[in-house]
This record gives sequence, structure tokens and C-alpha cells, in this order.
Amino acid sequence: MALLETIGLVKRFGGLTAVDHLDLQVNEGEICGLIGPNGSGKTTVLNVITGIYKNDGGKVIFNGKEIHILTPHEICEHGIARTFQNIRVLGSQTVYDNVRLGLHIQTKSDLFNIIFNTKQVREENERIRKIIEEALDIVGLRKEKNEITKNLPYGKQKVLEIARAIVAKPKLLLLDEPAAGLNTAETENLMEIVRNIRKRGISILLIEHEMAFVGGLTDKVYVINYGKKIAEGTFNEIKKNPSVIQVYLGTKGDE
Amino acid sequence: MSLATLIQLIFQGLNMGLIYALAALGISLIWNASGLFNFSQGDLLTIGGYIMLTFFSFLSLPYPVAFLITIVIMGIAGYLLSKGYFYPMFQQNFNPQIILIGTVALSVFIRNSVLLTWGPNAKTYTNPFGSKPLALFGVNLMPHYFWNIVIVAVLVLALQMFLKGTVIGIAMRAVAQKPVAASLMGVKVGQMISLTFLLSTGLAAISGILIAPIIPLTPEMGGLLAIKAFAAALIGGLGSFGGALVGGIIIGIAEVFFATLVTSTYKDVFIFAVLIAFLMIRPGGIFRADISEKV
Amino acid sequence: MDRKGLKKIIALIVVASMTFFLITGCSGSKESGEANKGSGEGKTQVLKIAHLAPLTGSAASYGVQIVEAAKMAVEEINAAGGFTGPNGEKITIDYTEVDETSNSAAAIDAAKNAVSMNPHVILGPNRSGGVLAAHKVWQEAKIPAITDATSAQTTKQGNPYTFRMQISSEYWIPILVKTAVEKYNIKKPAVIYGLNDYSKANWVATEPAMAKYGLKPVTVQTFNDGDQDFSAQLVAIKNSGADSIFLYGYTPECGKIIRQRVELGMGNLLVFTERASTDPAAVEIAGKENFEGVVTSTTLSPGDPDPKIQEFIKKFESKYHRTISATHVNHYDSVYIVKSIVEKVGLDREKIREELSKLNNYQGVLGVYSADKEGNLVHHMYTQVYKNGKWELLLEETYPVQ
Amino acid sequence: MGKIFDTIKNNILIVIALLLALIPVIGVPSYQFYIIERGLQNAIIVISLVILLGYTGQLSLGHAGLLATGAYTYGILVVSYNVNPWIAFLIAPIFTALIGALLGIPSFKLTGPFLVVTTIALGEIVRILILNWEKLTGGPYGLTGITSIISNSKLMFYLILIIVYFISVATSRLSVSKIGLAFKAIKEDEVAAEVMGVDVKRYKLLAFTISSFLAGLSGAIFASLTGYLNPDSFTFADSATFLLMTVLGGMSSVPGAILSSLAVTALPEILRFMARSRMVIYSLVLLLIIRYSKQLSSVKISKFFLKKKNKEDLVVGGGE
Repeated sequence: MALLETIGLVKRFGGLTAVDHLDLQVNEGEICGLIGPNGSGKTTVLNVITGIYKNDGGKVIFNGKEIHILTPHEICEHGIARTFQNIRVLGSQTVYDNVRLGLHIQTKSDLFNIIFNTKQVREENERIRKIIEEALDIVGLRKEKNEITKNLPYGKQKVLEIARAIVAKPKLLLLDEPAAGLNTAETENLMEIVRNIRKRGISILLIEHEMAFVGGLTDKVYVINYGKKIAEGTFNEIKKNPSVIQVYLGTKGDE
Repeated sequence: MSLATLIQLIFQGLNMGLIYALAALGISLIWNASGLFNFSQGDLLTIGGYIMLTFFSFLSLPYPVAFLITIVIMGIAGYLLSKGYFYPMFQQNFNPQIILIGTVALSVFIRNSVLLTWGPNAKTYTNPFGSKPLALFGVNLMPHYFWNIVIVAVLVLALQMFLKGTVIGIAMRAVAQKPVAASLMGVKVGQMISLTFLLSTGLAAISGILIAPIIPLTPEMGGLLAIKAFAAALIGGLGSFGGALVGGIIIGIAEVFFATLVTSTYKDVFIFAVLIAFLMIRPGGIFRADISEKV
Repeated sequence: MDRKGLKKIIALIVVASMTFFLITGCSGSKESGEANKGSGEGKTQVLKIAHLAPLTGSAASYGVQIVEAAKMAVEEINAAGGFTGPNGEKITIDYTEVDETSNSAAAIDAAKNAVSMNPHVILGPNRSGGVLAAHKVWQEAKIPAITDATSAQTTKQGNPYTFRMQISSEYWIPILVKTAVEKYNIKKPAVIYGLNDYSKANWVATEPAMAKYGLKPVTVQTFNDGDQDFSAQLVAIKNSGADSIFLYGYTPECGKIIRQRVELGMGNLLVFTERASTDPAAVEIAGKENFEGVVTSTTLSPGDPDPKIQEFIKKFESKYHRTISATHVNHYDSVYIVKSIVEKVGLDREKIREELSKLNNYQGVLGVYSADKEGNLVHHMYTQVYKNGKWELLLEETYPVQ
Repeated sequence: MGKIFDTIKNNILIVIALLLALIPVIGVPSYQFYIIERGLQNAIIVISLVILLGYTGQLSLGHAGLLATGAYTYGILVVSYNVNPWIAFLIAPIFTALIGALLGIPSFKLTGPFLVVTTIALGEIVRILILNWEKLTGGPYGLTGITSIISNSKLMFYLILIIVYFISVATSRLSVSKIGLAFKAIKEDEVAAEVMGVDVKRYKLLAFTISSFLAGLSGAIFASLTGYLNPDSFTFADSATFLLMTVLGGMSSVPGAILSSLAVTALPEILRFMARSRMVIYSLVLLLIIRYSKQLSSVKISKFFLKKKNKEDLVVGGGE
């Protein structure tokens, strides 16, 4: 059964149709790729799925529920977490607190308990600390726990964002160009992290220009251009697809 | 309400509206260049009026000479203010909210400095356009109503032409829209922001000069004026000159009609309520301002 | 601990002690004036007067005037080497002005500050809000205070230490109305007043005064302090068919309204107004030609031919190069009233208070003062009209003391 | 030696509280005593702005209106309805919180100057309503005869001190909690916060509600201290002063807020010897503090008050 399904998804900006009747499916346990040339509407798809943009047509069904009518935070509560193309970590907070933000929906403390610092709050803080440290271990940031985030190098901020996303215990993780701007070693490391995440039962939909990355990770790839799906299949299949080669691989030289 | 009353009220509203518009224009100008919302525009206007008073009334210089001197002094003051105070804060990446509070503090400072320099008594000077109303079909109109319309129209047009038609103006707009790109193109961003302040304080000087014969100068006069000007700028669309003009006139006329038809007691409440409702429905104002980018 | 940490600690201590000691520290030095309190005969003693006045803020124009007037009196007395107390001791005046910032809450700060100087008498505050906010301060310290242009409420708080240099509006407004009806034969009065305690009280006194003559205001308009445009109110007055305007407010607004009425072609409407409009600033704002025919009630008329008053006006104008206004004159006299009382009873606050409450027909430089039950001191009133660029006295009346 | 410093540093709130608790004991004169009381009362409203501006990034220039709401609610209940002062003291902040929550609604859509002007407008509306609703508020005459919660001035001082201390501790706890983190996330990046499950609207509303509650509490204490209320004490200029105190205190430091409230409340009083020029000097000092706030807060005083991990909060110019 499909975990995430978009049916005839449409998003317009003024006269421009950024997403044009798009059908996607991500099954449980899968890593899916979403590729296409610059400006083909990939990030817009993620923004519509996560509720940042309201769609102009079609449906987004997640876990059997229509989620396109929900707000972003409700969608998060349903089990979708994401990262951003231009990192959106809280620069002036610590690495620890950034990950803690991912635990927002799982933290139950209310104002009363917080103000009186009740046992419940203290126990929860302890529990949270363990989860955060574990997540930091996965992405290898344990040492930088108390650093101010904006002082970290770019690559570490990127994986921090992933750590923040996974502590939210999503069923589906959306990654927007996770490898962009990383060097080869960092990319290798990232692939390892993504595989680890999948092992934890989290399905993944990722956008990426780095073809080695896509090829090495994905079970299935969707190719879109001008918001329309032009191909789908395994990486090896679409690599040979003539229309993909025409519209997409032709621009590969830019990357 | 008779037709004469109606026309009378429209002119009265227009008269005050243009004053709000002038202050709103200065606010929009600085907003455009630096993304700074200047809370002290009303007080800059006050100080312009007082400088004019000094040269025109106390030192008895001819009107045009005093007019020019005032604009030059205020312009230089604005330039220095930006160079010495505000621009360094931009440069050091201050939180924009703090710079904004800086303009609030500036307003307190100006008010008290004026009080210390010129004393607390209300001051006014002879209306150069004449102080006798013209009675036309039962409507009484002061000559300055017409002059102010002309002067404000000329000012708005001149500003538009300056910003669209001159090299400096284009550079200013470039700084306003894309500061990083502009600096890469060799535009001196600090210089341009300071020049915008110069324009804006110069504008405040002109406004102060025009207002002084209509509204007696007091150290505190900028306060209420400024709040109306903020409303005018936001309703018209922050950053838009046409918007400042339209917003000012709308507020001036709405205020006088509400006061006449409903109650003068709550006219300010009415204006503020309209402002809030307006912002909730159309946050960008009539001439949509871009509210997403700058803070 | 490294040096950096030490620096931080020092910074902390500096800040903490700065706030703490600067506040507490300034108290000690002020006591010195009190050292002379003991009645050593032949020695010079000091009468301490603290003057609470709005030197900054929206009412600053009044503050400056009253301080100037009081200072003038103090300087005159001190220049003559002070005065002689009941036991033959020489007494000079130590006068301090304290800014009450035109704000009621700040008036409490200012009053506390004034009281901390331990004065014998407090002058001011100048605004009703300030008095109402702060009167308990001088009551607790048992220091008599003489306030100025405040509303009648200020002396109705049951505070025996509050005295007021102002005629009750319940008295002078009937005179103004009488003048309007009997001399100017008005039929359809309109009322416009500012939304502040003082002006509001004047309107409250106006209604019954008019009712006495069977008149009812054809329209009642209000404005906010600091307003710039009054056309809505004036047009409403015009449309109501009024033949006269009763105007109560602070000086700038009075001036603006008197002018704007002419600009709206309503110059034929008679204006009856209050002492705020006798301020030269009101005339300047309105323009002399627009002021023609305005009738005001006041505690001092520059048009009064009394030589004492003319002499005072001359003296004041040559000292401050400013035209005199009725607002300040009583503060000049208040200093002399205090002097005359101290001459009699010495520097005992309780005795000063008692004498103030018994004040009877004191012949001041500018008027005759008597205290009523509530502590109001002024009971002399002028009505004047502005004619040919000058104030002309219309009538003079003295209010009977209950 | 170093240990002592560290102890002070870690318990700075207790140290400040203990220092202040000494004041009634050593017998400060009534004037200075009152100024300190007012300073502490201002500290409560400044802490309310720390939560709103420092944590959540929402700028309000209408807090004088909220202060007025709390003060008048207390005053009217006590004077006109003979309500027990303690009960009025509880109702006032709750009612203010309800009014203040309304302020939160524009913040869903508006940011920057748009929100600021809206808050100014709401503050002015409150002031004008109080000025004209004479039957209830006394209008321009003001509201007289308000009884204090506690008539003994020393006990009143301790009550205020305990309230300030409790609020400070609670605010510090809030700061490091889930809610505090959500506030800070909204300040830095609303989209990221929303996507990570933070109901941004709800939390903005919460921030405005908590902030208004504290403003109302400060107002009730104000009414209790002055015994008289007049609309002229709740103007735009007062809102601006509270904001300046917040900036001076480092925007998100609670001990900083307390010290700056005390200092800025005392400043015009300290400057009294300058007579007429004192307000000029006062505003000049404020201008300079703002101009050098970055240096001040990142180098010296305020930094001291933060635990290491929150240090960056204080670099007030910390980017957008």
C-alpha cells in the first residue's frame, strides 16, 4: 500500500503552473527520488505535500488520509518531516536545541508543569535528552552538541537538519537536495546516514541533482519537467528513457 | 448635510490629509532605501518647522531664503544622522527591531531638544499665502489649501522623476531593492542610504515649513501627527509614494467626516480601527507593499 | 577564576551598585538645608520651597510660566536680604524647581523627590491629575502645598494640606455666562471643550449656569489635547445655528479653535473662554485680528488700570522679555503669601498650614486672597474683552468666601 | 574564589532578590524606596516584553494600553465594586490577558512595522476609551481612592519582590522549555517551526496572552502603588520606554530586564539635578545605549547572565 500518494496535484503561481496534475506514490519502506531540471517544480511539490503551499487541485493522501487540507504543523503530526534546500536551522540556538525542536510534538509538558518545574517535566527532559543524543550519534554531531548552530560548517548544518527531522519519528522523510554543496566524503557519509534512517522504518522521498547519490539510494525515481511527470521507474530504467535524456540529462553539464 | 458643508469638509479633510501624506512620504522614502520604519519622521518635521521659524520669524530673512536654508540644514542633518547613527547599525547587522527602537528614542530626543532650544510655548508665523479665507458659494477656503495641493503634487512628481530618471535616483532604487547586488555593481550602499535620509529630512523640512502657519509649532506636535502618518503610509502601501498620498488623504477625509457625522470624541479610535481592519484584510495596503521581505 | 570572569563580576557589581547607590545615595546631601531648622536667634534661617511644575512634556508651557513668576518673587525677596521672622531672625528663601513631566504617575515621583528635600512649603503641581495622584505624598509628610490651575476636584479630596490658587469654576463660569447673556445678549450658545480634567470640569459648571437663564447649549463638542483640526466640531457648531461659543481647553487648542473659526467663516460667532486664552501664546497662534471680540474670564487682566498691576507687568516683561499671562501671576503672589505667613509664625509647617487655611483678605500684589473651607485661595475675577489688539477690562467681581 | 563567582553567576536571580530584600531593612528614604518599587513594577512589564520580543520576536508598542487595562481593572473593581483587593488583583491580569490575546490575532498575518503600528493603534484605542468612558474610569478626572493590596508599604515591597522573583524563575524555566523553544523557533524561522510541528498561530497567541497577563499584573501593582489612575500615564511614550528597557536589558535576559528596569526608572530621577535638560540627556543616553547595544550586550553585562548555551541569544543584532 502506498504511504504517500498524490493524485492529479496542481499548484499554480499566477499564470504559471508549477505542478501540473502530478501523480506520485511512495510505498512504505521505500526511498524514492524526485528529479528534474532546475525550476521543474520539485521543491514546490515538497512544499505542497508539507502544507507550506495550498494546492490548487488534486489530492495528497498520506497513510489513507487527505492531508492537503491540513496546516503544516498538523501534517507534521501525521508523520511527515522534511529538510530544506536552503538549510533552515535555528542559527542562534544550540545544536541540541535544534534537534529538540524536532521533538516538539512529542513533548507533552504544559505551561503549568513548566512553571512549577514538576517531576513530569524533569523526567521528560531526561527522556528527551536520550533521544536527542541518540539522534546526534546517528548523524555524528554528538561532540558539537552545545555549539551554536551558525558556527558549524555547512555540511554539519545539513545533517543537523536531518537529525532534527528524524527525532520527530516521521513515517515519511522528505529531503530537499541533501547532498548539494557537500564534498565527496561528506556525500558518502550522508548516504550511509540515509540508509540508516531507512533501517529505522522511515520511508524517504528525496530531491537530488547528484546522480550518484540518487542512483546509490533510490528504489524508484520520478522525473518531472515543468511540473509534469515525464518518467518513473528505477534509476537504471529512467537513465535510458529517451525523454529523460532529452530534457534532463542534457542539462547535467550544469551540475 | 448641505452641499456647501460637504465641500467644506472635503477641503478640510484634504488639508489635513496632505499634511499626513507629507509625513508618510518621508516614511516611505526611508523604508524603500533601508527597510527602516522611521518613527521619528513626525518630529523631524517639527524641527524643520522650528528652524524655519528661527530664520524667517526671528532673523527676519526673506521667505525663500529661509526656506532654502532650512532645507539645506535639515538635509545635512539627515545625512549626518544616517552616516553617524543608523548606517553603522545596518552595517553591523543589528537586529532591525533594535534600529526601529532607535528611531523611537530619536523621537524622544528631538522632542526634548526642541523644548530646550525653543521653549515650550506654541509658536507660529505669518502665513505667506494669506490668512483671509476666500468665501465661494458658502464654502470658506484658505489660500494655503490650494497651494499645499500644488506643492505636494509637485513634490511627489519631482521625487518620482528623481528616482526614475537620474543616475543617483536609480542607484538609490537599486540599493532599496537589492542591496547586495547593488554593492557588487559598485553602488556605495551606505552613501545611498544616507542620501535617502537626506532626501527624507529635506522633505520633513518642507513639510514643517508648510505646516507651521496652519498648525502652531509645539515640541510635542509630531506625536499625534506621526501616528496618523504611519496609518497613512500603511493604508496607502508602505514604500509607495502614490500610496502615501492616497493614504494621507483618505485618513484626513475619513477623520473629518467621522467626527462630523458620528462623534469627534472617537475619531482617532475610528481611524485606528479602520487601519487594523484594513491591514488584516489587505496587509500590503492599497498599492500593495511587499511585506514579506523586509522587517 | 580567569581575568575575563573577574571582569564580568566587576561589571555586575558596578551595575548593581550603580542602580542601588545612585538611588539611595542622593538622599543624604539634601538634609543640609534642614540644619538651620533650630530657632537660633539672629542667625539666618532658610525657608525651603519646592516647586512642582511640568517643565517637560505636553504642559511644559505652563510649567515655565509659573516657575518664572515664582522665581521672580523669590529673587526679589532674597535680593532684599530676605525677611524677618517672628523672633527677629533673618529668613532667606531656598527655592527648587522639580519637574513633574506633565504626567500624573511622574508627579508622584516628583512629589516624593520634593518631599525628600524636606521643604516647608510645596508649590504645585500645576495639573489636576498630578495633584490627585500625589496629594497623599505631602499629606503624609505634613507639608502644605499650594497648587495652581487645577480643577475643583483637587481641593475636594479632604486633604487639609492642599490649597488652590484658582477660583472654582462653579464661581467664574456663572460670571462668564452672565456677561454673555447680559452684555452680549446671546441666545444660542454652543460649547466646545477639551477632554482633560480641567476643561471637563468647566463644562460641568457651564450647564447649570446656562440653565439659570433658561439657556441650553445647542450643541456640545469635544476635542482631544493635541488635536490640530477642529473643522468637524466647528462645522457642527455652525450648522447648529449657534450665536456664540463657550470654549474651554489648554492654550494651544484655544488659539487654534479661535483662528479656525474665522477660517471657516464663523468670525461673527462670539467666543467666551477662559484664562488659558489670555495666554499671549493663544493670541499669537490665533492671530491678533482673529482674536478681536473674544471675551475671557481671568485672574489677571493686563487691561486692569490698577497701578500695582501695571507696575508688575512692566517688571515682569522687562525681566523675561515675554508678555504676561494670567496663568503665572498667582504664583508670584503665592510666594509672598508664604512669606507673610512665615513672618508671623516662623518655619513650622503645621502653623503655616493653619495660617493658610485661615487666610483672610490678604492683600497680595495682584489681588485679594481668602481661604474657603476647601482651601481655595483666589476669589477675585476679571472679565475682559480683546479689542483693537488689547485687553479691555469688562468687569471685576469678588467671590464671597463661605 | 572562583567558586564563589560561579555560585553568584548561577544564582544571579537569588542574589539580586536578596540584595533587593535588604532595602526595607536598611531603611531607604520614602522617595528612593518608591522609585525602586516602581522599578520592580516596571520589571514585570519588561519581562512580559522579554517573552514577547526577546523570545518570540513580536514587537509591541502598545503595552502601555495593556498596563492601563490591568491598572484600571484593579482600580475599578476595588473602587466602584468594592471587590476585595486580593480578588481584584487576580482578576486584573486575567482580564488583561483576554484583551491582550486580541493583539495576537493581527500577528498571524502582520510582521515588522505593520504589526508595530497595529499595536500602537490598539494601545491608543484603549487609552481613548478609558479617557471617554467616564462613568467607569473617571475619564479625564482619573480614578481616585484606590486602596492598595497591602497597606503596609514594607510588606507591599516584599510582595512585589516575591512576585518579580517568582515571575523571573518561571520565565527562565519557560525559556528553556518546549514552549520557550517554540517561541524562539518562531522568532528565527516561522516556516521551520511550523514544519516541525509548532502550531505557530497558537504559540503566538500564547506569547501575547502570557505577555498581557504579566502586563496586567504590572498594571494592578501600579494602581496599588499610586492609588490614583489617569489616562495620561499610559501613552505611546510609556510603551516606548518599556521597549527601551527591554533592549537595554539584552532583550532576552530576565536578570538583565530587572536591572535595566531599575536603572531606566531611576535614570530620570538621578538626572533631576540637570533640571530642564534632564530629558534631553536621558534620551541621549538611551540613543547611545541602542547604538552600542551590540557591543554592550555581547561584551559585558548581559552576557554574564546567560548560561553558556544561550549566549548567542543576547547578541541582539543576531541577524534575521
